[in-house]
Amino acid sequence: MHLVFSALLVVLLVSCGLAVERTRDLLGAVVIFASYSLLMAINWQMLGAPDVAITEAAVGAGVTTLLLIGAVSRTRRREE
Amino acid sequence: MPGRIVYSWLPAAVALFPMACTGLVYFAGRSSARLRNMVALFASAGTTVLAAAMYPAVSAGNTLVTSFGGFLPPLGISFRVDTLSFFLALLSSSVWFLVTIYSLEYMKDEHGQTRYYSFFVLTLSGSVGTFLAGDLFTLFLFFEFMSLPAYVLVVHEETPAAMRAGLKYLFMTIAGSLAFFFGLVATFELGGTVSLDRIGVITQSSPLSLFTFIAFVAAFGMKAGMVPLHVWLSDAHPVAPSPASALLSGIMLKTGAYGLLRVIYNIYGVGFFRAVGWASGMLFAAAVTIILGSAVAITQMDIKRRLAYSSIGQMGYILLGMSLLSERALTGDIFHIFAHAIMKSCLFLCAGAIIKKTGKRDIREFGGLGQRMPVTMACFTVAALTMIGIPPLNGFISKWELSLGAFEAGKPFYAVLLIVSSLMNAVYYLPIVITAFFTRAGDRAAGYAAPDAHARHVGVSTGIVAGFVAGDQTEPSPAPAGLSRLLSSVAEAPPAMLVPIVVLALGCVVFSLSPANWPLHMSELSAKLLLGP
Amino acid sequence: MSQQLLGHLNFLGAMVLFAVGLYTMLTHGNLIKKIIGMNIMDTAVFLFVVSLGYVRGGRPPIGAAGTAAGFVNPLPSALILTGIVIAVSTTAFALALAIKIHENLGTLDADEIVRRTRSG
Amino acid sequence: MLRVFPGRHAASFLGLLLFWFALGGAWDLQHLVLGAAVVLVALVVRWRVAPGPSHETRPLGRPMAARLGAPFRVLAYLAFLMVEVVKANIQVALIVLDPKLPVSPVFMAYRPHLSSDWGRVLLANSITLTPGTLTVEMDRDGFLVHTLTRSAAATLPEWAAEWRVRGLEKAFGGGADDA
Amino acid sequence: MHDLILSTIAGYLLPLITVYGAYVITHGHLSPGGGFAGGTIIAAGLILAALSWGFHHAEKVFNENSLGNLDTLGSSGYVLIGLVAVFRGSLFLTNLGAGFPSGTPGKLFSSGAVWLLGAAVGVKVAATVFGLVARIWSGGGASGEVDEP
Amino acid sequence: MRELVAALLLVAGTFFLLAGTIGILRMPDVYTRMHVAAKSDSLGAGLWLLGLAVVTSDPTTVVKLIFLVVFIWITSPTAAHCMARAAYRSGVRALPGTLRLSDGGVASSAGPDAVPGKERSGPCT
Amino acid sequence: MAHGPALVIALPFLGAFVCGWMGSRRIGFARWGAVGTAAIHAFIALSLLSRVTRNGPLTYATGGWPAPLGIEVRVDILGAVVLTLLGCGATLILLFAQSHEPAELGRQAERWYWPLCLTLLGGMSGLVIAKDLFNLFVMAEICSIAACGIISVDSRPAALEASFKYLLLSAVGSGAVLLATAMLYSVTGYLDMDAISRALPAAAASFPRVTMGALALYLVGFGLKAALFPLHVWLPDAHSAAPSASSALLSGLVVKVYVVALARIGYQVWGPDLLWRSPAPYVMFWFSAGAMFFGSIVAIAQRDIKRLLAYSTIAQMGYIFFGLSLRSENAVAGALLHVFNHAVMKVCLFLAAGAMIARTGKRDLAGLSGIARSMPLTTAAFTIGALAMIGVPGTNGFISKWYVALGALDLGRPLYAVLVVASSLLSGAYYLPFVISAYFGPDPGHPRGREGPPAELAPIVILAAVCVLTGFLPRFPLQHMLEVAKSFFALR
Repeated sequence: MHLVFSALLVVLLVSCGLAVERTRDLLGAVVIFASYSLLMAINWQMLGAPDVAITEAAVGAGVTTLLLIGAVSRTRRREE
Repeated sequence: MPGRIVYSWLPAAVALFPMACTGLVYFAGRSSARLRNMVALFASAGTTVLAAAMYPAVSAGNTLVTSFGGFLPPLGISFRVDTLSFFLALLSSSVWFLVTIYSLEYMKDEHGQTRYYSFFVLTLSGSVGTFLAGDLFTLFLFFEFMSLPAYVLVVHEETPAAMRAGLKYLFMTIAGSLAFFFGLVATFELGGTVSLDRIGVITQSSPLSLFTFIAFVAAFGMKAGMVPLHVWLSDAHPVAPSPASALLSGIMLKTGAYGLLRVIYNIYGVGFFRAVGWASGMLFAAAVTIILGSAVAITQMDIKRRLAYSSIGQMGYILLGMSLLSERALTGDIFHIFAHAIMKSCLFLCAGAIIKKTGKRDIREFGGLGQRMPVTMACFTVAALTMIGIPPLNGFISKWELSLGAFEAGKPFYAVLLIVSSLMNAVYYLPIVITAFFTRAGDRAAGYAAPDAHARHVGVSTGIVAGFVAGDQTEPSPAPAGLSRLLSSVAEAPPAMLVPIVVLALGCVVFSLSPANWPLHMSELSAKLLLGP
Repeated sequence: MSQQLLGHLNFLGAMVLFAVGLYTMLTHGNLIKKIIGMNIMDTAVFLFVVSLGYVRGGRPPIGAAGTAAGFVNPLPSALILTGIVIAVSTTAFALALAIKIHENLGTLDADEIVRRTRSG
Repeated sequence: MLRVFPGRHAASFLGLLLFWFALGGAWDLQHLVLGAAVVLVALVVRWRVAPGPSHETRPLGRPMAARLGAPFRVLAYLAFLMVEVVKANIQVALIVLDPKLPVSPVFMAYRPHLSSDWGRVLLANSITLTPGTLTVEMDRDGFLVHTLTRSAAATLPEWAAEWRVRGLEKAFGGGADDA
Repeated sequence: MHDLILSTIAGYLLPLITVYGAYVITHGHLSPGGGFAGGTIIAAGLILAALSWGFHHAEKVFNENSLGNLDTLGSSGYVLIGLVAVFRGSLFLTNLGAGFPSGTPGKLFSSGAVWLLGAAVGVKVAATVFGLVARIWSGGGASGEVDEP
Repeated sequence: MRELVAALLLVAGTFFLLAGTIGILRMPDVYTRMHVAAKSDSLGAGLWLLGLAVVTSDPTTVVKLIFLVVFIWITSPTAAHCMARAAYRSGVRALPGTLRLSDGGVASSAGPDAVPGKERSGPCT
Repeated sequence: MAHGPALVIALPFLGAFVCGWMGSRRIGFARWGAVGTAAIHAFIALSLLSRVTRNGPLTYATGGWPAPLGIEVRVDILGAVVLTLLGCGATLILLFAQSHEPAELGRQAERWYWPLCLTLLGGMSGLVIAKDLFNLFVMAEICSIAACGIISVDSRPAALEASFKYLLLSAVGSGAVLLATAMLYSVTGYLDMDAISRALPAAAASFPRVTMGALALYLVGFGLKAALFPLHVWLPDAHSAAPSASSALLSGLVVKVYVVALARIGYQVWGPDLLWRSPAPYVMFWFSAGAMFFGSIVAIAQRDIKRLLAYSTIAQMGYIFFGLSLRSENAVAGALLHVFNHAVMKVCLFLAAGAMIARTGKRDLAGLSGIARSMPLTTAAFTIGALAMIGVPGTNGFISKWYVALGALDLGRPLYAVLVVASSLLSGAYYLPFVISAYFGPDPGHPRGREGPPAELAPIVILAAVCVLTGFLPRFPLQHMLEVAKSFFALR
């Protein structure tokens, strides 16, 4: 069960990564990246690194996303 | 006469004294020009005196040694003075002294004199140090100390042509010094030492040792104007101020030759050389240098360019002499270093005087110079005849010894080559003399009308022929109308310029076939020393 | 066994993500996209670090003296935590730069930026 | 700066302290001291950072009975909300799992009669959580509500939540909140 | 752009988040988390408040100046705590050996200076992260451009 | 017994979350999707956490889980509201055929271009 | 000075915080605070050096914990020499920057500038004395970010772009380094360099691919940061677009510390035996040979003086890597010596170029012709630096060249020595024309400034003097570097 879930997580992570790569809309990419970070946080929790999971959730999904959104909103939204 | 090793501070003093004076010259130049000139003069005179002071020890057959081991590890700086070193150091410092006197007048109205004198003195330090160096590394160091400041002398005029020539000089110098550097490292690697105090540091023939030798030949050959590394020389010598040219041609070329001597006879050793047979390559290069230098000189109409190419040809003799690997040849070789130093300095100084007084550089316009500048032209003639090798002048002696050496080495072809090249020397020197004495001012000598392109394209033999034709066609000028006119036409260079010229020309005459020829004696001793027991 | 497999799975995922991140970073002209790519790459490295630890059975290989049996070795966590800190500061800095570039040049496209800085 | 009733402050302080203890799970003196400090700082930060108090502060007198009844009202409201949430989810599930996807969305304006901001916010969020409705836009005059179906739009004005919130407002003193 | 719901909710959440962040910081030696994570959490709370109320409100208190002060307080605090050990004659950052009280293991004030160091880091991180986001969002100016009152 | 209750709660939570996810995928426009997101999140996650709370013995953890539920119930509708509002303000169009009822209950059909919105972009604000 | 190893890292950081804090109030404090901190750093570094040379390596475990838990640093001779270099170099650069950067940067940027410089100094110090690989990574990151910061403080578009490029590429590099560290950790279980070094032979036997991969990643990671040839793309832009003092810091000091890190990993962690069983040195060899030629040839084509210097850095870094990739004590000593020497001369060159640019407002080589007439001392210093670059004897560049060439011959590869020599010739090809035109070139006629104030001139002149001094008396760095090289090769 654990294994299946982990495998699912990894697959999701990879597909999120690919989706970020494919998305031309930057805001969309940022949002997908945020969910990627959350998935990563879950994965770390599962791999036995709660510290890292907390930090990743706060930083990856929180601060980084905010920074990215801020930057996108101050520049332009689409990749030309 | 087994020599002792004597530890003495003198060699270091000789080498470093001018270097110390450089700063003095510079600071003196900031306050007064006169003081600066005096300091410069003092520096070269002092160097000469210090060099001469080594004579007693050297004449006793001793070797003077100074070393600073803690300096620049792992190699250290050391000086080592044997007969050869002493002889060449004395030669260079005394020529330098004379040229300094000459400069005082020649450079009077030039710009940047402080810079000129500073580097002039620094270059002296470099060249004297090169001759006195006790190991290859010190030699390298002083070689650089001579080459790099000399750049400033080359580009002194700061004209575009000078800058171009300077750049060429600089790149060649650096290329040479890098080759030297490589040779140095390789020598250290192969022999574990770079000291010049023995014969045969590298004793085994290997690709690396050949490679090392090629690096050395490239480095010193470049400085000595060996074909095909001569390309800088023909540009740099003409553009430099005449005293600088005199030193470049007279002394600095010799440092290259000296370096090669040391490499061949000390680093490798003559026995080694005989065994490996690399000398044939050197001989070939020397032959090409002689022929090409002389041939191109014929086609040159600028006096200084002609002299520069002549230097290339003459350096060919020196290269030849050291590659023949026989005692006679070596004696002639070393003597030719001396002889060529004084005659080529003399010629360049004359050329400088002529250019300074008349503004003419083209030898086709030299008509009437014999009347206007009799002393200068007389000295020029003496030096030119020496160059051709007319007996009893000292050029003859060196060529004689060299030819004998060629026979001794079993290579008579090179003796023939020497004779041919003497003829070529005649072809390019005599017309100058003839034009100067037997043509009126303003006449363009007829013989010069055509051969320029001609000789260049057709080749050596045509050049010779054209030269003879030129000589033949020169008509004697009508006798001067009267003494008063003669006197009024005299516009001789000032004494400060004339004295060095005359002294050098006298040197050509004095150290000739006279019974007590001290330089020849020194050369013989040196050759013995180099060849070892 | 299952843990081994899990470790390898994550290992594999990390490798793929690293590639994805690097690819995003190198092929996309947009600076912000590059930054996101960099973040993906960084997290992939962190994932790799954790999964490497996992391959060896979840127990840290060091038996530090004086530590209790259940004591979790802080080392890999500390490693990644520091890595995250560094990643976020790099990201913030890069974004600030990107914004400034946009203010100055009006574009976020790398080629365009190079063109404009060269010409200007 | 602290333009709110001290009692309100005390409540916040105590609530946060409770939160702190709940997090720490220990009830010792160390936690109390540090917790008090932390909570104080948190509150000061919150009041300092917040924009100025609302212009619509209308402190209401609170009868004793209302005060006593407040906790019960809160509990009642929570229970009510839970039921509504469950209902909402079931409804959503039904709609979603229906192959025809029977949605008939409506944008409607809605004017609640509430006196306090927190009351309005509570209502708005409750609307969002409850069957078929979603608060899209909101200001002091009214809401713009999006409903999933026409029937939800029709029933919204009669929904029980509004009077319950009004009751809560009465119990806690409406309008005293700012932000 | 003012949103009543968001700003009200933010008003309730901000102290909660701050307290939670402080919890994560101060219990770093007892449970997962620590200075960095907690600092980020506090910063996230502040950012939430600033986003919903407008950065100009937050910058009344947390402007570049005061953030700089906090930043310096945190970071030099860390170094200074480390140096305390040096002045006590131990090595840099020595904890118990330098005379910091060890406390009872498992209690809040235990592990000597780790606690203090965590707090210093937390303050530093919170200030820095908030400053970063504020700069990115409001263009580094004194007041926000993104949102109007 | 506790395990059974917990399992039931978890299953129920999962069901609602699953329904929510399907809903997000199936719903035709932003606003309807937000409905689903807000509702299924709060109940689904709430049931999960409740289920966990039932099986957990550590009281602190239980308290924390309950706090979490409260948080989610506060934040989830707020977030849904924010997104809907942002979409509305930046002029994201609603499903064609969406009715508009003004205050008095007067209906008007909102055509494809009927949703007014200030031309403002920006997340949530 | 028992706490020197910790202080040398902590002090610059503390200084950075305080300067950053004071910067918004009294900018003068920040300026002189930066110089003062760097000077104290230099002093500590010097005293550490004397200690280390007398008593051997100094290990300092922060927190009093042993290696796996606490942060341990070790100042060995290499570390001490490089620390001294960093301290003294930074002091001089910052002193130069005093009279220079305020005008170039503007108040707002300047507030960030001094703290960033100090942060960079702290990061570099940490990098050279870090004993475990993880701290190596952390410090490398701090350096990278601070370095990007000092490139882009003044917000010129070109600088921003360069900084961005640098930032992203160095992020790739640090990703590689972290990955490599993790891989090593996974196979050996240590982060401490000594411990890894002991455990590595066994690990390499059982996990050959992992260790090889780690080494390759280190090479890529630090190679990127140190601008090893095919990975150098960021350097010319970054080093030429930065403010002058930053360029000097970056080109002179920053890239060097990464080399030191790589040398440590290669020689102290892997050890020569293991290292030469991997392809890494061979790869490095060819890359560095490429760098020597590529850097020089491209530099010849440059028209901007700072770009010229930047490309020269690439070539010279190639030179250092070249020495490191030869399995010979002499070559490694030469390379390490060149780390020191190149730092001195490149800082001198960049500062001199900065002074020239500041006084004339011109950056192109043609625009600076004849500069010697108005700025004789600066030009003289530049000349000395350039000659040292070429490796003229009597300058320090010669000594390092000597040892690298000697090392090549030790290996029986004269061709390598020729390569070294030829690359020097190439460096002559781009330095000399400028130097010559500075002395003899036509004066373009626009108004020329005079020499800068003493605070600007002094660092330049001091550095030029060091070039010559260590050229004639190279004992100070040389002896140490030989010792270091010997210890590298003594490792088994």
